[in-house]
Amino acid sequence: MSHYLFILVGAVLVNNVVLVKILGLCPFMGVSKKLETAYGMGAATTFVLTMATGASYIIDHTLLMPFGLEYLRTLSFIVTIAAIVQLTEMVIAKTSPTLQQTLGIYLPLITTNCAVLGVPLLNIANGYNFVESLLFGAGSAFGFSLVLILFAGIRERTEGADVPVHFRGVAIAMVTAGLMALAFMGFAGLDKYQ
Amino acid sequence: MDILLAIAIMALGAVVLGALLGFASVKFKVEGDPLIEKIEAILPQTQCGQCGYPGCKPYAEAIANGDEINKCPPGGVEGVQRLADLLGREVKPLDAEEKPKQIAIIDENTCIGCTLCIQACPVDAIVGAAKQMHTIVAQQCTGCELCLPPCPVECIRMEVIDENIDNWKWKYPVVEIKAAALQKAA
Amino acid sequence: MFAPAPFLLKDVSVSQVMIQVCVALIPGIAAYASLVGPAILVQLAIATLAALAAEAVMLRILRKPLAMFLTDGSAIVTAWLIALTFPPLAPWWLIVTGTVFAIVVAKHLYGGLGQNPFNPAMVAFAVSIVSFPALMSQWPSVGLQLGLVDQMNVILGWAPRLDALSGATPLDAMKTALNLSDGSFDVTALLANQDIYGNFAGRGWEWVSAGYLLGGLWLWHRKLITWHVPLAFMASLTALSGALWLYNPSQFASPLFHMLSGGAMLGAFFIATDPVSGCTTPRGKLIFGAGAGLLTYIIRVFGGYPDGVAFAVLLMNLSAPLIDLLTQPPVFGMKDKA
Amino acid sequence: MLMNLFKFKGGVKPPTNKTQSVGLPIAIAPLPSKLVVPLHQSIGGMPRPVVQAGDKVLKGQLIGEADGRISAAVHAPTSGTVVDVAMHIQPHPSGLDALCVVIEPDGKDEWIDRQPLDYAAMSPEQVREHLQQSGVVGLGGAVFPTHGKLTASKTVPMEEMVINGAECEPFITCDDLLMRERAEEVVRGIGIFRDLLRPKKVLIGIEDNKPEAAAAMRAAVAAVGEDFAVIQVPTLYPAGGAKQLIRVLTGKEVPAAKRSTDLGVQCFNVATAYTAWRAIAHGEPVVSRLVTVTGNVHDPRNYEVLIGTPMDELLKLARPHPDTDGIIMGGPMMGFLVPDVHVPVIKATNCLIAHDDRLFPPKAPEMPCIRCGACAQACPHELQPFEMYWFSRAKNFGKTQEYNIFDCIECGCCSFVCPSRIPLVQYFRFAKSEIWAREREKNAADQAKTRFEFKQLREEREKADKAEKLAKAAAAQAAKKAAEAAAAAAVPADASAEATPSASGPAPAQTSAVPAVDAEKAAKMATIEAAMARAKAQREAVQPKNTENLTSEQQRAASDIEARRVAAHLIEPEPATPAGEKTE
Amino acid sequence: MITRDEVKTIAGNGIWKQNTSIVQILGLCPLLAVTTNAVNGIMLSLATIIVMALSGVAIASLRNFIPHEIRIPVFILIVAALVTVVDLLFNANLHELYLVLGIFIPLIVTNCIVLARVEAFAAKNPPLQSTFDGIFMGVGMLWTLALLGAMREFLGSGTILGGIDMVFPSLQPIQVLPESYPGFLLALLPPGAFILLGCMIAWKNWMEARAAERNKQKPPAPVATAGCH
Amino acid sequence: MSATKEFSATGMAARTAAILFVFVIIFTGLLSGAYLWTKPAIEASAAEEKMKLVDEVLPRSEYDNALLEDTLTLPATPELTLADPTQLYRARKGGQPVALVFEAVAPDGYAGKIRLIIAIRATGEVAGVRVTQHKETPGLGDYIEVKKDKNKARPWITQFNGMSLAQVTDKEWKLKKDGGRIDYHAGATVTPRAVSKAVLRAAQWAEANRNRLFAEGAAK
Ligand SMILES: Cc1cc2nc3c(=O)[nH]c(=O)nc-3n(C[C@H](O)[C@H](O)[C@H](O)COP(=O)(O)O)c2cc1C
Ligand SMILES: Cc1cc2nc3c(=O)[nH]c(=O)nc-3n(C[C@H](O)[C@H](O)[C@H](O)COP(=O)(O)O)c2cc1C
Ligand SMILES: Cc1cc2nc3c(=O)[nH]c(=O)nc-3n(C[C@H](O)[C@H](O)[C@H](O)COP(=O)(O)O)c2cc1C
Ligand SMILES: Cc1cc2nc3c(=O)[nH]c(=O)nc-3n(C[C@H](O)[C@H](O)[C@H](O)CO)c2cc1C
Ligand code: SF4
Ligand code: SF4
Ligand code: SF4
Ligand code: SF4
Ligand code: FES
Repeated sequence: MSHYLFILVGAVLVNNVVLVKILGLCPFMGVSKKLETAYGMGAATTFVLTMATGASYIIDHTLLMPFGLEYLRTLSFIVTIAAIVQLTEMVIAKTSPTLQQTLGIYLPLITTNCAVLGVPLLNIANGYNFVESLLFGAGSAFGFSLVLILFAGIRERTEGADVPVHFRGVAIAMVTAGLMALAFMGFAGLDKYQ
Repeated sequence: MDILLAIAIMALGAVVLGALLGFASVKFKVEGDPLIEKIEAILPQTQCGQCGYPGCKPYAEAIANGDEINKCPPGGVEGVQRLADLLGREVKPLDAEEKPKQIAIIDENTCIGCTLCIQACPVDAIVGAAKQMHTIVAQQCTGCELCLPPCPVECIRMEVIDENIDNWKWKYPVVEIKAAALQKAA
Repeated sequence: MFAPAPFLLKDVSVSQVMIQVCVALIPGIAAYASLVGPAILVQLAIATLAALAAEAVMLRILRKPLAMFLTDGSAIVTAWLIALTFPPLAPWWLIVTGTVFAIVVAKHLYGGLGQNPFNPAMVAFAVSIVSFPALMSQWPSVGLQLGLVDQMNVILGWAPRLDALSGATPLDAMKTALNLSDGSFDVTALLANQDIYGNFAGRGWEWVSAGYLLGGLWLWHRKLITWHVPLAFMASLTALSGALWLYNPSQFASPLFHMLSGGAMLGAFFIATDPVSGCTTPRGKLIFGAGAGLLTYIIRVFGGYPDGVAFAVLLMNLSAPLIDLLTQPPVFGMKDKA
Repeated sequence: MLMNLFKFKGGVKPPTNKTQSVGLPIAIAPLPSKLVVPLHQSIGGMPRPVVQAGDKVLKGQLIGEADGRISAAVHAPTSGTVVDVAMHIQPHPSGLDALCVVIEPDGKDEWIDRQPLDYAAMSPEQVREHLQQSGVVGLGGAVFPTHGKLTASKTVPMEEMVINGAECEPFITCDDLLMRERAEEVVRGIGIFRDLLRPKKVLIGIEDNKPEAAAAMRAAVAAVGEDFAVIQVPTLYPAGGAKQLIRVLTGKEVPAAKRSTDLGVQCFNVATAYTAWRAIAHGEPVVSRLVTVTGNVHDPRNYEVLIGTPMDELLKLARPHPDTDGIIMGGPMMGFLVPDVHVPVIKATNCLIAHDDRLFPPKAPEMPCIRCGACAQACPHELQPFEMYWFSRAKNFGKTQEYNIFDCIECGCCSFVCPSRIPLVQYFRFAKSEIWAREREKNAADQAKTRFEFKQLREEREKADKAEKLAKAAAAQAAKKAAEAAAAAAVPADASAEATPSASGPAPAQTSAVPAVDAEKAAKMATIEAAMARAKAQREAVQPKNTENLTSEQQRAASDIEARRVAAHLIEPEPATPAGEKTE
Repeated sequence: MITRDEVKTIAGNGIWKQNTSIVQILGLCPLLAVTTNAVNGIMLSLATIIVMALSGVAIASLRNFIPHEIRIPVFILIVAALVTVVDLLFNANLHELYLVLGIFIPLIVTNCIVLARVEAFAAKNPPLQSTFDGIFMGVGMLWTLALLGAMREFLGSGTILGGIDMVFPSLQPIQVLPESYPGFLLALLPPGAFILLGCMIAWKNWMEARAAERNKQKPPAPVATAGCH
Repeated sequence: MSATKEFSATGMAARTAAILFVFVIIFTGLLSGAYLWTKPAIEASAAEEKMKLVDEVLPRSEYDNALLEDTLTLPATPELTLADPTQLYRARKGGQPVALVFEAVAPDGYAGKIRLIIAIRATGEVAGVRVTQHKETPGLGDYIEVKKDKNKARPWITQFNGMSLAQVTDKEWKLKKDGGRIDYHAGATVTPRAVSKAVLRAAQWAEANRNRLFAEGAAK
């Protein structure tokens, strides 16, 4: 039981996808200018990433591994993810205009979020079983959302700061991300009990 | 053999996903785009066409389809900023110089009442009838200057709206204070 | 002409605030100096010079008024906190690197005084311990009595860095021993048998912590800090360490040990209270302090670094804007609504 | 009476500097050489001038007529000649001009006919009307027309009426002296308000650094036989802010979004009560007020001053020291340096402070905010000034509103305590006025949009009409042509060749067929278009049309135009345009 | 076919004006993750160039057969297939490097640059142009990765060309700073990567500002746009 | 896109499925071709990678059998702190047992587990030790990795070479600081302690199980 907890907490904090595993940076940088959008992106990514880890586990274990077709992983995973994203997008657009308003513009961006493909691949590298994979996926997604939202909070504040002119915008955001990663290094070693 | 198996499995997936997607794309089709409305809400509704589109709405549509956000002079740098915020794009300098807010004034003695300017005004801010003197309702004039060219006797001019006690704004404090600080430090 | 109201101003200034923070650090510094010798004063001087130099250069580059900002005292506070958290015999270049990084990257890239989201001193500490873990974990062994000259030689790199210089801190020693012991070591035995431990915590370190406590209380009395952060910090640290200590006193040290070890006191009163990078709403401050206390314990006991204060504070720094946003106090007349 | 006092959070204690100006009794300021009376002296509509250059006026004669419900009349402060109705620089931080009536006193100071009123016999509506006509406005600083505050809420019973004699700003003592010397009239004025609002309790709050005033008021209350409670409140700036005083005396907190009557409280300044009494019992409109003249002067003192008196003339009475370099109107916390020393005293002028660098040392340069939170602790409205500052500075106005910038009463406590010496209030004013301007722009844009859409719709409809007409004409013509062609075909071919020399043999049939088909097409198109336009028009008709429901402003603008046109004899005095039609 | 000028603009855009890493701020994950030395960065960029060039051709030639609704899945399919081929090639021939670059080879698929270029360019332009575009975008990525890798390696360990032995086993990294250089480890860790990239972007902004200053009549090139989007 | 015809839902489904199908066939075919083409090379390099590791702990000159074929699957072995089954390789020369090559884990590193590959000769001597995986602090505890060790001439990890239970007593099999003979870097003693303890335990385990291990597979 505690083993599962470690996987979950580890994925959120110790091995945070963005700050430690360095995945999903483009949306992290791109959609963090405002808290509001960060919430939306976080929610959308959490949904898709969790779905993607589940789906790719099933594909890997029912279609690929039994036939020794591991080399098709990337291909089949990413196509599945793209389809999930597009389906979600269409369903949301039709069924919930409010959800569409908040999540609509982020969904298409998720296809090109490295984390969404990276986490399923890491799952396989780590040899996780289905539950572990889901937990790792959800944890990573939550970790992504968490740092995205915190980052957006800081960026909204630094927006008003008297940052040296050439550093305004993305450059200072990078520095902020660096200092965040530095802070997250404090969690290092917490997973040694895993 | 392996190849055939691989292809078969992938093809199976392709057919399933393709069918799902195709089905959904028809079943869940939606019209309209809330983004355009949001963009339009930011544009100043001057309807002047300086952006190269016939009015603000067409420009909003164009922006939604990827046009630059810096083409609306009446919106000013600030409008660009707000569009950039909305769309997550980078702020760009305005594609023209920013003008102070103006309104049109008709020289009542020269006006011959040709009604050409009435037709040009996109917001019906000009009142008057054929062969009679025209006047511009100041509150309604957006300062778009569209009435200037059609006037045959050039009796319309633009005037900058003066600052008065009612529309006066407190100024941004930093400027002088920074200057003072610098002076002091120097 | 256009002088804005109010025309009367209270007689306060940023430099007054910062100077008082420095004054409040003096009891702790005195205890520290009597424990490890004058080296710490040398380090304070090095850090101060490095901070002022870095500040001056940055102000010049960014074309900001030099005199006004050099005298505001904030760089000195940063420098002193860096000197107090680094090992007292750390080589000079380590302190200088840390300080310059703090001032240039953590402070001035964000626009300087008042605008940095991260605590500059803790950035310096974190950067240094991550980059130079070996040097950052060499603390003079207990009973190592070196004179000023010898200490200077070590700091300036003119004397070799002997093994004797590099003991672990009480906190680290405790953690290492407990982690490796397979249960054979026990806290009480450790405290009783090893001479680096005093009555409650590290030998002599109790007094340094007490000095910081004294200074911190004075700051509170002067209304430069509020009670929220220190109290929440100490309460959460005590609660967590106390719970685990009661659960297994032979494997977990007492709350007193944790309060008086490492940077806990300094952190509670001087570091987590940094107004610039911390929370500002009363509830936010409570959350900030409590979070910093919890994370400090978790990192120092279970994590990979000997003390958690720096990382805990940085982690709370990065949460601070959001915490502030979510804990806005209700304004006048809106209390029943919130 | 023993009362449980409440506390408000925050507040500051600047040195009060009040003793200087209470030593001498109120003096009547002499007639100045010229009076410049701004027409716009209260919140609300700008009064319309009812005099012209050359008119003779008597003291108290109406010169500006209230415009709309929230507006207050303006009167001639003395008898004399109107020399000008023109734009003059205002005692306003902008330093801009506004319309003023300039009066040259004739020295006689001759009143118009003053009619004391028995307000007990009048309906409340009439009393309010009379107060408006007498130009009674709040003299506590906000100059809100008092009649507008004298209607109780229909749903909430009026519990307490708070009378503001706190006078919390340093230096100012005019209310103090008023209460000391004219307590009885103040109390009687309060009586009028009480009778109009019918509160359960009347609480008179006076800061505890004015014991003489409190004593005088107590005596007057007893003398008049009222049951008003005179309560000394702790001296803490801004205890005189209406919301703070209400909080201290009643424990109620009035949020920014609500009026105090919604909570069953109302607040008036003591001087307001005094002028109300004068207006009712003596028939005297507001033509003068008490002004504290203090600061860098030899003889700080309170004067009863005619509205319109140039400030430099008033200041001279108190003999300013030679190093005086400006005049602050109002107190040192909320006042402002007047843009020109000749600007007139207005109803809002409670104090003039001669400014010099000794009393008010120049501020050290602004440093960045260190988020120390001192301002938040000092803010009586429990705001987060540094957040509001941070976002005002970055011009992120949406955020400032999230931090409730519009709850700020601009009291200046935050600026007072700030160790970085940031002119916080200044940033807030800047942000507020930008937000207001934006609001105006937004409204204008919305209006422009509806007008534009309406115009487009109209044009489309016209086009459709035209097309329909054209199509009809074309169809008719085609029919005619077809008939002709048929006729032509009927006649022998050579004749047809003669009739249409250009056409070749088989041409007639073709020519007749082509237009027929075209016309048919055009007619069909036109009907479709017309139908579509109708449908659209119907759809649109559900939405409000901009030409109806015009605001009074627009109507006025239109009618102004109309009037001018009539004046220019360019049109008959009858509506000539569609817009005009609708507005008439 | 393709004119010299066209090549020039495409190259200019790819290498500087629309540089993926420091202007478009795309493809950050490999940019930051693999650049612990220059060689890693260069090799991953080469892999990316191959994928981009090939996918450019493939998509530009097939663009007319791909229906709009499923263009993204199809694009991704093509890119993923090409990436897997490259992955297999690395695995077969540069096994050690393959282990170092690890997950980032398959992740070329989601590298926003690839899809962004495919969407923004290849789907609208003829094959030859698209190939050039892919190559030059890749070159832009290559030099930034190489520079960032070199800086990190130099600061972090005082060497250059670390990891060269994985490509050319006969070569060895060069120790530039003295052996006693303690190594500023931060540079090799994620925080250092972020901060140094921030500095590179600021440097680019500075260059642009200086260039704009120099010839004011020329309009400034677009400033960094954040995000794939 | 050009004005697409309106399709019914099922029609559209069929259409997209067909198009996707075609693309998938083409590109999966391509991919599979590439796979088949590179497969031998990939397998070779995987084997080479394994051999490279083994080569580091045991010189090839010492044995002559096909090492990678002479394997045994070790079940989870608590003595070596192995939680999962691993492979053990047996080196023989002329059919005579030469050495065992196997994995072991030091559980108590500073930042978690340290994975080792260890070769122990039939004589009980340690032939070589290498670290395959660890999370020790960069710059402090990572000198146990040959690559990160600044002492290139004689990396720290090589000092186990040649040690055996016969020569070195348990007491000596410790850090110098703890009274043993093993060197360490100042300021980082946790890591070397963990490694040396693990090597000692591995040697003891090999001593105890050697005969069984060499015999087991040979019978089959
Ligand atoms: C904020 C802060 C304050 C510190 N103050 C002290 C202190 O007063 N006394 C002390 O022994 N160590 C202090 N330290 C050092 C740490 O507690 C810790 O012992 C040291 O960084 C690691 O040393 P080690 O590796 O030898 O255990 C401080 C560290 C931090 C982050
Ligand atoms: C900060 C602040 C301080 C004030 N101080 C006083 C004061 O001391 N005395 C006063 O009568 N009104 C003061 N006012 C004005 C009151 O808020 C309020 O407008 C007034 O008491 C209402 O009475 P009136 O309408 O009769 O003027 C102050 C307002 C503010 C915002
Ligand atoms: C950030 C940090 C990381 C450390 N990492 C390691 C490590 O990986 N391996 C190690 O043996 N010691 C490490 N240490 C040092 C231990 O905390 C401990 O001080 C040391 O092993 C005790 O050695 P000593 O007996 O020589 O004093 C680290 C210390 C710090 C501050
Ligand atoms: C109570 C108090 C605590 C402070 N703590 C710190 C600190 O922990 N680290 C630091 O760099 N500066 C500290 N400062 C100084 C100053 O706020 C800091 O340098 C700013 O972060 C620079 O913008 C402190 C100042 C005060 C008033
Ligand atoms: S330039 Fe601006 S205001 Fe003018 S039409 Fe275009 S969008 Fe509207
Ligand atoms: S009056 Fe002239 S300037 Fe004003 S809105 Fe109409 S057309 Fe534009
Ligand atoms: S001026 Fe506004 S923000 Fe400042 S203390 Fe007064 S109410 Fe609060
Ligand atoms: S008092 Fe001044 S420095 Fe302190 S938080 Fe407020 S604005 Fe900032
Ligand atoms: S490269 Fe763009 S998200 Fe990873």
